[in-house]
Amino acid sequence: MNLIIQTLADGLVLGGIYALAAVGFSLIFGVLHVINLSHGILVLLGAYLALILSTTLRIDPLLTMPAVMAVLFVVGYAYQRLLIQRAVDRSPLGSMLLTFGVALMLQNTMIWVFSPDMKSITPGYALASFKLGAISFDAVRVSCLLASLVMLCCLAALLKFSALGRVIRATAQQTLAARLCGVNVRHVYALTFAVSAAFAGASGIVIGIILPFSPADEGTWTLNAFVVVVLGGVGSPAGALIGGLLLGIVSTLTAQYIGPSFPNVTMFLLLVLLLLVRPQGLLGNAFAPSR
Amino acid sequence: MSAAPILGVEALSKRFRGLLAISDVSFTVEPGSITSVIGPNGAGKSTLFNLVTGYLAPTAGTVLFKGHPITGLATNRIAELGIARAFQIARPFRDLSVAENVRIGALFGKAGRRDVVATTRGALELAGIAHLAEEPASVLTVGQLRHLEVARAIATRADLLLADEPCAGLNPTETAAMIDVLRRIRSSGVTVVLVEHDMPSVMEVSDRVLVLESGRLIADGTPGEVSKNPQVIAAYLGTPD
Amino acid sequence: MTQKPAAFVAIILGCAVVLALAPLILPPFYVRVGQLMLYSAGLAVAWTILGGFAGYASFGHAAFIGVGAFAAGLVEERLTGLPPALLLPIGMLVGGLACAILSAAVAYPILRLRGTFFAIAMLGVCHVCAELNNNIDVLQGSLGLNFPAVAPAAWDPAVFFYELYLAAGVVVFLIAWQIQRSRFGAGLLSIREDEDTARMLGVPTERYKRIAFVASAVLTGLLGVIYAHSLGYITTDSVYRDDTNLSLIVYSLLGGMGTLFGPVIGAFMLVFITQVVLARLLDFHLFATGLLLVLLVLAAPGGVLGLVKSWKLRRRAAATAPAE
Amino acid sequence: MSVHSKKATRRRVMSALGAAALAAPAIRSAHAQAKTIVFGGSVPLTGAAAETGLNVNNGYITAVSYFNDVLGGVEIAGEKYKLELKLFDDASDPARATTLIQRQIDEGTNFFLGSFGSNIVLPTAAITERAKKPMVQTGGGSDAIFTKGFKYVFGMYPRATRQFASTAALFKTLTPTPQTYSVIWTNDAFSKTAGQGVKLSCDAAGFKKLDEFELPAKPTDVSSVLGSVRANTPDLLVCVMHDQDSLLIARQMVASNTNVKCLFQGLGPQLASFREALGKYSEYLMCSTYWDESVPYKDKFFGDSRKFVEYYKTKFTRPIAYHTAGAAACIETYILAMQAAKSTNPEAVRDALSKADYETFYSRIKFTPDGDGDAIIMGSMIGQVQKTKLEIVFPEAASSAKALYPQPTWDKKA
Repeated sequence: MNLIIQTLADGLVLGGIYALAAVGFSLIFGVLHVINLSHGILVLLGAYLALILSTTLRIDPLLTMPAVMAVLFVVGYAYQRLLIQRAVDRSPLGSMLLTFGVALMLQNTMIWVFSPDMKSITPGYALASFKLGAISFDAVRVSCLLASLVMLCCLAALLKFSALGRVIRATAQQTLAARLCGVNVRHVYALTFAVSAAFAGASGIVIGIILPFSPADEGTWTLNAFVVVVLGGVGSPAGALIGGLLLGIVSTLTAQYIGPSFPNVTMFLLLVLLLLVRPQGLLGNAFAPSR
Repeated sequence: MSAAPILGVEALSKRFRGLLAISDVSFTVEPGSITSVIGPNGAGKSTLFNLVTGYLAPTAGTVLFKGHPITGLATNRIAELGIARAFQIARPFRDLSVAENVRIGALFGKAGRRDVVATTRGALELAGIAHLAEEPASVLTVGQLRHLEVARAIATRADLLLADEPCAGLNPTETAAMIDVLRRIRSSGVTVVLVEHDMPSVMEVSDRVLVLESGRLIADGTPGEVSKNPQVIAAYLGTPD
Repeated sequence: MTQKPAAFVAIILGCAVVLALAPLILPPFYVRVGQLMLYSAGLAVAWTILGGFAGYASFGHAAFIGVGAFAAGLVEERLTGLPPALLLPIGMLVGGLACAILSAAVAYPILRLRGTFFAIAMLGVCHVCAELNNNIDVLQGSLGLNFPAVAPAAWDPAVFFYELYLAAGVVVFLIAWQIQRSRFGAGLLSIREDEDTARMLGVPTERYKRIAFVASAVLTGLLGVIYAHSLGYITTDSVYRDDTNLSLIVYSLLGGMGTLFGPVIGAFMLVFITQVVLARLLDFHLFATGLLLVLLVLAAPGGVLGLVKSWKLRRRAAATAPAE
Repeated sequence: MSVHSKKATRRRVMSALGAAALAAPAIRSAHAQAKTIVFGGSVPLTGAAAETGLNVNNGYITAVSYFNDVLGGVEIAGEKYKLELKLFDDASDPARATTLIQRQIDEGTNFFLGSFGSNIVLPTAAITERAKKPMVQTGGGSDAIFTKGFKYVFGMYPRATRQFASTAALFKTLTPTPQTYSVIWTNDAFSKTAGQGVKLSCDAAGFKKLDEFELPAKPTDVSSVLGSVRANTPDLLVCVMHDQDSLLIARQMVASNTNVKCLFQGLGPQLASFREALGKYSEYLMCSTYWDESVPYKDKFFGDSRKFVEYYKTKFTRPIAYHTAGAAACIETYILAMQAAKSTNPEAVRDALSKADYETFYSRIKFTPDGDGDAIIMGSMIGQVQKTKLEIVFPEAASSAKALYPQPTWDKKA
């Protein structure tokens, strides 16, 4: 009994982190209809920035979050205005290919700048753990989970209550109508991208604390985001959370009860099955025009 | 009333989540006629078309084509039997030329032997767009697209053409041209069923008019009979209390 | 579109003969590059039967390379007594069959998805196949699988596989060409343009999509079998590659999506650029390839054939403008 | 954080641009210069194996520049030769690797250095084999490479299934003698074969296996495996996987307080970065190491390991890894074989390599008839982290400290 609870607890922790890592991808997919294959790069960029900041300033890596998010916000805005915007109205394949090209360039650049080595961010409490009843938790993983949940809530609130959130939602649902109402759609797209990049960066910090990372990992995080979004549904933090948690729990359950090397199999089987049953994801598209 | 009906609808009903869109509708269509289905917005005209062409499955009732039930068949099977449909909002294959669009209809559509080249040319001429054959479909005007839609449907060599508001949004000249095309289609031996809003053109072209209101058939007769029917007048003008 | 079929086949076979003789004068490196070009072009054309003609852009066709290769290898491993000349045809039969079964099995559910979701689901299929192949020990995905040397002793294996890829490529190309000009091809085209309308016109869309999917998968699998033999030893990482999944889309985009020659042009160009022009960039080639893709999307979204077409249109417009 | 200095990065970019300009598809003359020995081959500098690729590449560069700049070239049969490297990035893609290796053969390259990953090494080796050019490599350990009857391929390590003979021998010397072991490997060709090797060697040495676990090729969470380890605790826990995965396991073991008497990690603790990341918790961890700065071998060219490392440090700021030394030793082995053969004819060099019995700063070099490293002479040494340093504890001939066993529990190390 303890084993299954422990497994579920581990899955939830992992799932929260997956969710944060995917939410930016989901937002871009929902609003711009662009599959951002450079998403994993943005995640890693967050991790590297946090590593540099936390070791040079000697502060807790989680405290670097505002700075990292600010940098990535700017990067995301510029990236969208300068590159993505030029392909966004063409076929989805075109914009997808564009982001892939950028991912290759940036991966190569990261290898030059940061070396291809595995890095890890080690906060002071990296190896601490605590017990709740018979269930033990890594302090790091739990603090990262909490950080993830807080960030997801922030994003949900931003989308729901702020003026920016309203404009983003309006643009996603009725691009033409929004344009007619005087919304600068390009600006909104770029802001969406910027927000997405900022949250990708935030997730990079969390991931960097929990797992070793190297430039070659970018594909993994893009793919994970993909799966989470398809499972949960497009465009909303809630969808990302559902998808992330589902993925996390399925991964740990499979690892425990089927075999440690099978989580990827079940993850993709789940992906294919869910696509067939509910192509719109469990929570559907947050921005789908109402019928 | 000598020939067997080409289309028979028997006690057809369609329910969308409790809303009865089509309620116990029955009628028949004689071969070689132009029959119009009219009714106020939301009366269920398009739903009726969707049921006949297999796009939607009925909740109850049967659709007979040439005496055989076709309810529940896949859309493409129904097309193979010889029913074609022209959409109100034209859906051309935008990347293809006008002739290529029509050729797809000629290649598929009703089962059996065919001369694809001759059928394509015939349909283009019948619809009056032979001069546009090599243009890409993406450059046509709304009126030309309607003709393309009809030409492609005719090219399937269908025996029954269901045309969904072919005159909606057209100016009087274009409307007249379209009515002319529909007449020529009937002369070529194809039965036509129209959904139409434009009353003058309905009255001008139809042999028979069916009136739907709130999913029910409230009148069925010649244009003259129907236009005098008090129920129809009430449905269109509203009942004075 | 209007050229005579016999003339077209003659031209293609003529080109094939020229290409077949090329190894006589080409240095071995260019024979290898040619090998890779022909292999990639074959894959790209096989992909385009589904992705280009029917508009179902698959993001997981490497699944069929892998399944074909491993199915063939596992069977051949158990037939070591047979002469090598027999093993390759047997392997291709087995690999093609395995791909046919796999694709037929997933076709019905997966082809209900459209656009991006179909692409992602195929990626999922590819990863499931790769992971199973990697994790089930009898399939030898992680330890690796040896392939018998099938090239006749008198032949340089590089030339042998070059000719094999050429033959396979020509076959795939002619099949795709036959499909494109047939009624079936017109049906696929109408599916790409508007599936609902196509069905309304009597196109048996479900059946056509399934046939296109299986044909595309089987041809991809056959090329995978040849590829595995040319390497001699493969692990899961050798064949189930995400960069292959992506390249197949890139080839069509680069050359011209939905056309027959586009994927061939795209594959030849990209292989030449990455393997010959950029190959010496020791730790720079990834960046250069990425830059190339970015420039491609920004400058020529319709691919090479798209550029040609828009140039022709412009010229026609220029020619007719004064008359009006 | 940058490991390369800015200047170095700029130089690489400039040289890459220069290469792009020159990379027109003309075939360069086969012999660039008289009296130059060219070493060809590929390294993975991008993709998943990029970290090892960089270490290997640095090793090659160190050796070549030492021979050229410090020794002024090498003398073979009375003639002075300069060395030259011509490597390309294969990005771990076999199609790319096989195509580009052919270009080097065409261009007259006679001596090859191997890539990383058996699925790359084997197809490229098949090509060099056919061209009758030798390949001395550090990156392909799979048994498949050495059981195909290739005559021109040499590996600097024993084949995968033989790599743990020395480890099991060490376990036998510990007191009190351990009884049980469990083994964890990741699902890639290298680690999986090594896992089979661990089982073969440990079973042969009489240890009882409690459990075996296979992790995915890139694990992200091992809590479930550690739960099973706590439930059924062995004396020895052997993990064979790449460095980063070892770190993940160690960190999660500490966090979940999963204790064993001896944690042996095939790769990981030999890296300074690994020891730094774990801090005090890295104490007592054991690992395989094929080489360490402190090994006692004498070397004709470099003198010994320490001098090699000194020279390396004048060229690179990157911490040295055993792959770097192994790569440098590949080139040195070639030179020794050429001097023994008194020739730079590739077939003569191959014959000399097959008879090699040299001592280098790296280790003694002796190949089996199949081409892989001799399991005893070129097998791994065992290192243990003691007072933040990696000490060699086995074999005795090379050891710098005595193995400590059993290790205290994690909470006592804090």
